[in-house]
Amino acid sequence: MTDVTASVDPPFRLSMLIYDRRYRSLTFQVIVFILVMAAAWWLVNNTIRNLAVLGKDFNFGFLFQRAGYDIPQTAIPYTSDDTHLRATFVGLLNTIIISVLGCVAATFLGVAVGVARLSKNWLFARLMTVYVEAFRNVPLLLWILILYAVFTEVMPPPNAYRGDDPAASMIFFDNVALTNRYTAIPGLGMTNDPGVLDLGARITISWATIAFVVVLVGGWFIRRAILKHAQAVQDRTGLRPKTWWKNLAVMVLPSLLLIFWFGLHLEPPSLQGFNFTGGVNVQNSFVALWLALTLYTGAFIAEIVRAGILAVSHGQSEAAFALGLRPRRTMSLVILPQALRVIIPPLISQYLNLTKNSSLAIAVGYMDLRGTLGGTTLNQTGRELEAIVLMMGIYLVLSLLISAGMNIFNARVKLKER
Amino acid sequence: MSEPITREIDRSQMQISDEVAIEIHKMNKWYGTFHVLRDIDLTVHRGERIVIAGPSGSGKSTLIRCINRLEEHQAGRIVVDGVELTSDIKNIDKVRSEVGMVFQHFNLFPHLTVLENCTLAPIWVRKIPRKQAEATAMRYLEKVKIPDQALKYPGQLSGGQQQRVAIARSLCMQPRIMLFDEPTSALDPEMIKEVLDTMIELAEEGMTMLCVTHEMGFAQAVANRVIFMDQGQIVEQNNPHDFFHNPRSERTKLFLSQILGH
Amino acid sequence: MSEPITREIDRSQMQISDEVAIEIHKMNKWYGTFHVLRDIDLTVHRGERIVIAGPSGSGKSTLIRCINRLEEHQAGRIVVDGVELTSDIKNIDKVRSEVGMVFQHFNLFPHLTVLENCTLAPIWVRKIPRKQAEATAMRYLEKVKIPDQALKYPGQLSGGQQQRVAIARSLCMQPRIMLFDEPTSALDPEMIKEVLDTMIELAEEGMTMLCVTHEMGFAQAVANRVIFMDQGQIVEQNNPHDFFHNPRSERTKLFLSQILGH
Amino acid sequence: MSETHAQTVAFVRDTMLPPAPPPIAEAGVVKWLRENLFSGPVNTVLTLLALAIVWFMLRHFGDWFSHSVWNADSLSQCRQIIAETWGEGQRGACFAVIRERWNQYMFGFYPPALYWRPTMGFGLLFVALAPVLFSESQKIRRTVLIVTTVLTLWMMLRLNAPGAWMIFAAVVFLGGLLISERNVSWLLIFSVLYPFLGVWFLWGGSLWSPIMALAGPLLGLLAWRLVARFIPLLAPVAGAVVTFGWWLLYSARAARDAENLLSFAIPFVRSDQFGGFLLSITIGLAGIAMSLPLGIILALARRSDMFLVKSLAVMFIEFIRGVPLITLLFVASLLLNYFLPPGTNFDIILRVIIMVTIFAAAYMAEVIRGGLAALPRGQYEAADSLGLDYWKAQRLIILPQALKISIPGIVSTFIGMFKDTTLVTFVGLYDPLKSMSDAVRASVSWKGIYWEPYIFVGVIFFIICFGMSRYSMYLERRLARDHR
Amino acid sequence: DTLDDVKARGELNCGVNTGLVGFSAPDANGNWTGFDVAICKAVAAAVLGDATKVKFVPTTGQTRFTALSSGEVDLLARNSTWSFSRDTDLRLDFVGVNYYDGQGFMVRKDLGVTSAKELEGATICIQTGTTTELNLADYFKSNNMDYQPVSIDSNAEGEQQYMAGACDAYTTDASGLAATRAAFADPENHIILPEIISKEPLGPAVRHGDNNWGDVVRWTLYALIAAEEYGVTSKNIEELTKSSQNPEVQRLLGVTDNLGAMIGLDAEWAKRAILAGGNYGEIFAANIGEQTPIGLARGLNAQWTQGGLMYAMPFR
Ligand SMILES: Nc1ncnc2c1ncn2[C@@H]1O[C@H](COP(=O)(O)OP(=O)(O)OP(=O)(O)O)[C@@H](O)[C@H]1O
Ligand SMILES: Nc1ncnc2c1ncn2[C@@H]1O[C@H](COP(=O)(O)OP(=O)(O)OP(=O)(O)O)[C@@H](O)[C@H]1O
Ligand SMILES: NC(=O)CC[C@H](N)C(=O)O
Ligand SMILES: [Mg+2]
Ligand SMILES: [Mg+2]
Repeated sequence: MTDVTASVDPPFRLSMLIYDRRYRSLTFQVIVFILVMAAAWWLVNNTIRNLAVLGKDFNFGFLFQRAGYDIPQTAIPYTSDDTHLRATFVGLLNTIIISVLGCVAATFLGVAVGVARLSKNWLFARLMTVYVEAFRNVPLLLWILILYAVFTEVMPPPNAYRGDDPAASMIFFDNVALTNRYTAIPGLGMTNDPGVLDLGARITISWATIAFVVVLVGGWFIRRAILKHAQAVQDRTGLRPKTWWKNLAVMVLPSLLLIFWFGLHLEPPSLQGFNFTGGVNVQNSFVALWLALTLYTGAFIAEIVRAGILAVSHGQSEAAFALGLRPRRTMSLVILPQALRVIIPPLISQYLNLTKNSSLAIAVGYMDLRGTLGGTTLNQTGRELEAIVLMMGIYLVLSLLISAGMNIFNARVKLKER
Repeated sequence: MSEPITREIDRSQMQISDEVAIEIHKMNKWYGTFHVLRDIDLTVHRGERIVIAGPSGSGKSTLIRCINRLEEHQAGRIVVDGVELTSDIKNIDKVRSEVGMVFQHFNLFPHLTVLENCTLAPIWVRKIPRKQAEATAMRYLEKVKIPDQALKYPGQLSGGQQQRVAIARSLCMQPRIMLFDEPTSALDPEMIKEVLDTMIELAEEGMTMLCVTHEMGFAQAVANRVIFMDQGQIVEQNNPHDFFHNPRSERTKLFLSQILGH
Repeated sequence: MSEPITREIDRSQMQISDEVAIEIHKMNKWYGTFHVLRDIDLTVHRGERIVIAGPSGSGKSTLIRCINRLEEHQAGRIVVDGVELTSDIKNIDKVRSEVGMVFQHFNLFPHLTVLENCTLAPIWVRKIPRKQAEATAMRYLEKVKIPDQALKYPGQLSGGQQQRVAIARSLCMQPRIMLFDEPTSALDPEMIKEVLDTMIELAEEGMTMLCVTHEMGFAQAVANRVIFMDQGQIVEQNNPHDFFHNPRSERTKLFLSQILGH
Repeated sequence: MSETHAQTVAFVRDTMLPPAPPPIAEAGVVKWLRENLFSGPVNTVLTLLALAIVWFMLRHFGDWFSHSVWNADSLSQCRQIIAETWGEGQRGACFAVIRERWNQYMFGFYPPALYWRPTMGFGLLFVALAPVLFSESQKIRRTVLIVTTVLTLWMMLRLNAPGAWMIFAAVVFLGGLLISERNVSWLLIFSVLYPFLGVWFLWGGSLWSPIMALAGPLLGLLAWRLVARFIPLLAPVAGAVVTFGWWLLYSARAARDAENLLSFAIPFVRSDQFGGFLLSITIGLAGIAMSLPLGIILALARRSDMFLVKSLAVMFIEFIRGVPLITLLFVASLLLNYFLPPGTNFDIILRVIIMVTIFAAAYMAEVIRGGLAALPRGQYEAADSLGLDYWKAQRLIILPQALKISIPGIVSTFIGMFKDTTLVTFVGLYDPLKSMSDAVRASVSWKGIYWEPYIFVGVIFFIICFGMSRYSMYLERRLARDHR
Repeated sequence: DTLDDVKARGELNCGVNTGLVGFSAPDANGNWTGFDVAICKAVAAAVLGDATKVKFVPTTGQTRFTALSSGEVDLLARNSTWSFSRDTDLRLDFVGVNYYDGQGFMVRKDLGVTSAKELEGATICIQTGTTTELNLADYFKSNNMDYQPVSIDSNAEGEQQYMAGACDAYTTDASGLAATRAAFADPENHIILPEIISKEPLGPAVRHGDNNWGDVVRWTLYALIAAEEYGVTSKNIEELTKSSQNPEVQRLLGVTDNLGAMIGLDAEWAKRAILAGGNYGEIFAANIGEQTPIGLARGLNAQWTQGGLMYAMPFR
């Protein structure tokens, strides 16, 4: 390296804090830091003083007290004797359940509608436009309330199914009853029950469930191997072996076997006393919320999908056609891989929105995290500061997890440019 | 804009057979009620190199795209390599795998490498083993002088290089006819030459070519015939020399004065 | 590519004073660990017109941007018009209002009209009344021969016109030194001449100019000195005649053969 | 070249063919139907499906809508009218509830005698917006202004506005119209004053409060100017400190003193009397007006190269975007008092507005950041090389372009925020959707009415949001046409 | 100190139910009326001299206590039960009881249920964040019965769910049930089951440690009750001020002794409180008594002299 003479910097003067680029930003940051710290100190100090005035403390001990209230729909066993912590966990699980189911359904709906809006069929495309605009321009809360009202006001009460000449009848071969409280669906019974795996804290998983998960995951890996093999054969001979029936077999056969093995069957619900029993009663609050979230988010996803497909220029499909690729292959080999890059990031932020919007469960009394920790627990214990801080923290973690996933994805599919 | 064509083409080597490659008969096309192509009659023999010129909007692109069935014609016949273009999917597939097309804006697939761009159609349409497809692709990439870029993505190449990849991609399907739609008009001047050189080389090898272009140097150097279109009709057909030096129609004269004058 | 320069410049009129406009002394710059500029020593006198040439990536743009403090140098000194460039904001501001810069991609402000582009800095930086700023701007727009486009938006102009607006915009700040970074390389050939003509006119008026360009015709016509850079170093400095006809360094020879040969 | 080939023989067309009409299958209804509805089996199925959906909708809701009643005092009366008009057992919509509770849906519990005040405030809003939203087209501006003038004055008349205020409104409207014809940028002064005026019209009280509040920014500007003379860098900080300091410490006291000296007050209306669309629109507009500047600052901070500033901005934005709005509203209603000095208690609507603003600003910041990132680097460099400093470059060069690019995103953030104003129901405010409809249903006469209020509120929201999104599309198109 | 705050503000912030006919509900013009509302008005009259200087803050079962402890309301008069944990852990101070209540169940007549014991497996609507929610869980647990709770946020929602048949039974304070039923179009088709499963002493609450203010509210409440005991009504109060010979009445009405000064008010504070809506009995009769659609009998809420539990501490 050549020898370097440092430029003769003038000695430090105070005015350089402001006029020198290097120090200026430092000065500014120090000022900002001091201001922020002062503000934070002010807030914390106020809080401490306010708590003192009220004679309260900041203490999460309440989480270990008896909750005392019941929750309509829980994913893990829960009674009023459990702690607030468990109630919180039940709520969190409910939040996660509705979010995941909502995201899955909204994705399917959104993709279908997004593609349909591009359809050449004038009427259908118009209809989809109406759907999308209607849902995008009206508050989600309204849709939640309306759908909930549809269920409570339009569906018959369970006792309408009673008697020799009932006013309502079950659908799907007497397997499903739509009522104004819940949708009663068949439960799963096993003649050959393999028992349960106890995870402690009264959380159990049926071995049957585990078996199914193992079989499905295993099937998925085998399917990947089959596809890989098909690819290899194609690379070698140019002809791609048909894989769909193998895939189907791998994915479906083992499950069928398991079903026979465990003697899995449906146990249809029946009306007993006031309500249906024997099956699973899915609360209307859940169904309405799920439907509303799905329809609302689906409308946004449809727009994203449409924009994503439109973002792939027309020339791409023309080039593919000109090369002799069929429309279906063009879609899978040329359009979709490109569209996905455009679609996925906003799609994930829709997932984020959906998760956050699920907190509107309060409007229909679905007990999610906000309903348990941020609702009843908060109120019964009077620990609003702790409960809200904890609740926000949990939502924040959920969101950060989702966006972390998004960043990883983005980094992977970035188009290489000059 | 027209760069001088550096290499003078050796026309003696190029054979035009009597075999008919494309036959278009009284073909008409409308966009809605707008009559874009009117009574087009054109016969292209194997090995011919035809340049199509004409003012903007005269239907040049549409004509060329009809030959590839990227657009549908509504009346008349188009027979490519003995196959008539109807709505029959099999015919369309056959024609498309015989006819290569190069677009103005290259239309490379940005998510695939150059090599993958070139092997995609051979593998999925012609069902050629990957190894073999890659070997072919490399051969054509060498031909267009960018074998070293094979593993890059299109976005990493210059315009001229991209257009050459596009040509290589079409060639990989080993077409018997090549269509070019203004292949150089989106390129910077210094890149035009690279692409024209590649096209001239193709011409020398006897490829049947239809080329929409405003590169008059190119037309004079390689074309057997120049077709002049206006308002959806073929107004004049001639050999390049006569076309440029002795145009007969008024419209052609006007057009040439605009193109060459500037 | 190089269009012939039409107007031969009258060098006798151009005076080079003894006054130093820019002095660069043992200047070094790194991007991270990459040493872009190495021990640059350069003295530019008032009224000099210097052309900087060199292969791509040799650091020409970086050098010129350092003079305007768009990039920071890490060692050595740069003194522009008697003001040393340090991190001191006041110095930077002073230098920037003395030094005009024209970019390869014009960088006009698309949301402002041509006139607004030209008056923006005078009004907000020099605090000149709008009326007066507009009058000055019109004068310079006339100089670059597009007074009639004053109320259009940049997007409505051709590339050559845009570059001339960019030059006028710089001139409106009445700089004593002008820096050009490949001002013609993004232009279509027919527009290059317009811009070069404008630059030649500026040169005739005795503006101190540093110009990165590959237009060798221009260099021969107006430069007092040609500087050849490679790998971040000044490899050769010479008057244009000797530079082109009698290059001393091997690298210069190689470079010239590439530039002029093609 | 072999001249033997027939095809090389020159061909010249002497007469040009005239355009011919397309074959039947290529034009008219037949073609349209064929291409758009029945072009293939899949398409045909889709068409039938769509028709089925439309038919289903009509069958199930058609009669309900067509049997609507607009004039009744209670649900039972309405049902009776339906039974009488269309026969026993017929269903029908009782939109009479909207008619009867119209005022409540619009104004909440705002004192009826003062309805003219929000009305006038809303009308004047358009004068304030004219130079911002309709700045480019004289014609649109004129139409908008004339229509609002006439409508507002007419409604004020109907709402029994006092004569003095009628004259005031008329003067402002006509003045606005005049200025807008002459030199619309002068109206910007009114736009700046409007927020203070608007607040005063809505809440009432002493005129001195808005005046003293307005004094805050003015003093801030003064401080900025003064400090800028010596230490330009600190000037914005000084300005902000003075402004907020004034607001927090002196504004209220000064207003009180001034009021004692020279009283000028109109009746005060408490926040809890706000409700319905008045509440939604108040929160929405305030949120829109404040979230944009805040979002810009956040976006600039996030793109700053100062590590601390940047990380603070990132933390703030990600935190706000990571939690549901509803939890922020809870913070506003339940926790804010913990964070403020003991004994402070400030208006719940203001608190909600602040939270909604912060929430929207975080989203806005991301939208604007996208716009900033889309600007080529050359724009920054050109500004630098002309000697513009950071703030001038941002204000004159960067932001105007970045904001233009971001218009669609900005507007959809606005729409989202406006829709989210319905969530204030969870902190006990009377939003038009849930609280107001619950209140309506709580009354004996309208107990049991569900669909009509929801549909009504939904339609209003739809009109506003859809209008906003269409306007943004129009704006986008127009801006794209310009400068090209 | 809340008393000073209220005086300085010139307005009382009073937390009330979002809507429970008879206890607190806004009419179409946003005017609040009801049994709880009357307490707020009486306190406002006592402290500020004007019964209309009240800002009513509607609160749900979930938000009420936070509203109080965060200082958003000065006083919570929202049919809230005085319970141990609320009084201690939640840092509230219940100043007295204005209605002795108990939790009951309401069902449709055609359901054929006559006792809460028959509700095995039923779906029950329950407001979250209430004592009734906890009682319900305990009751069914101790009776070894199952039920399906439907969580609702406000009485309005409970009403909607119940009327739509989405729950078989609606449970809350018996007074709330009566009020809810009274608002139905067909009250006769609904019955309130005989079981009362808990004690629900409802009363106004203030923040813990806010003793002066607590005294003001407590003694305002007692003033209303005592007024009924001594036959002081809003009608005869002026007259009694002049003529009454009963020393306790004289003290109450500020004729002799200045009790008001002891709690930071003027002498006539109680008089104004009584004038605001009448004495306890008048308030009861006007809002929820047997002459109203709600039709609650005095029962436990009769004066102690009448065999009830209403017992004002002596004014001395
Ligand atoms: N999809 C379409 N729908 C309707 N009209 C079209 C469509 N595509 C092209 N046209 C019209 O058809 C005419 C011929 O278009 P074409 O692209 O073939 O012209 P061209 O000769 O290639 O012109 P250019 O030199 O500009 O490419 C033009 O007037 C054009 O506007
Ligand atoms: N911001 C940067 N960070 C890192 N490296 C850079 C940066 N800008 C330029 N470089 C590198 O510095 C070297 C000199 O760049 P410079 O732009 O000055 O070259 P140049 O001579 O102007 O080339 P060209 O003729 O292509 O414009 C190049 O190798 C370039 O890759
Ligand atoms: N239903 C209610 O809103 C109140 C219920 C009960 N009195 C409680 O305080 O919790
Ligand atoms: Mg074309
Ligand atoms: Mg460069």
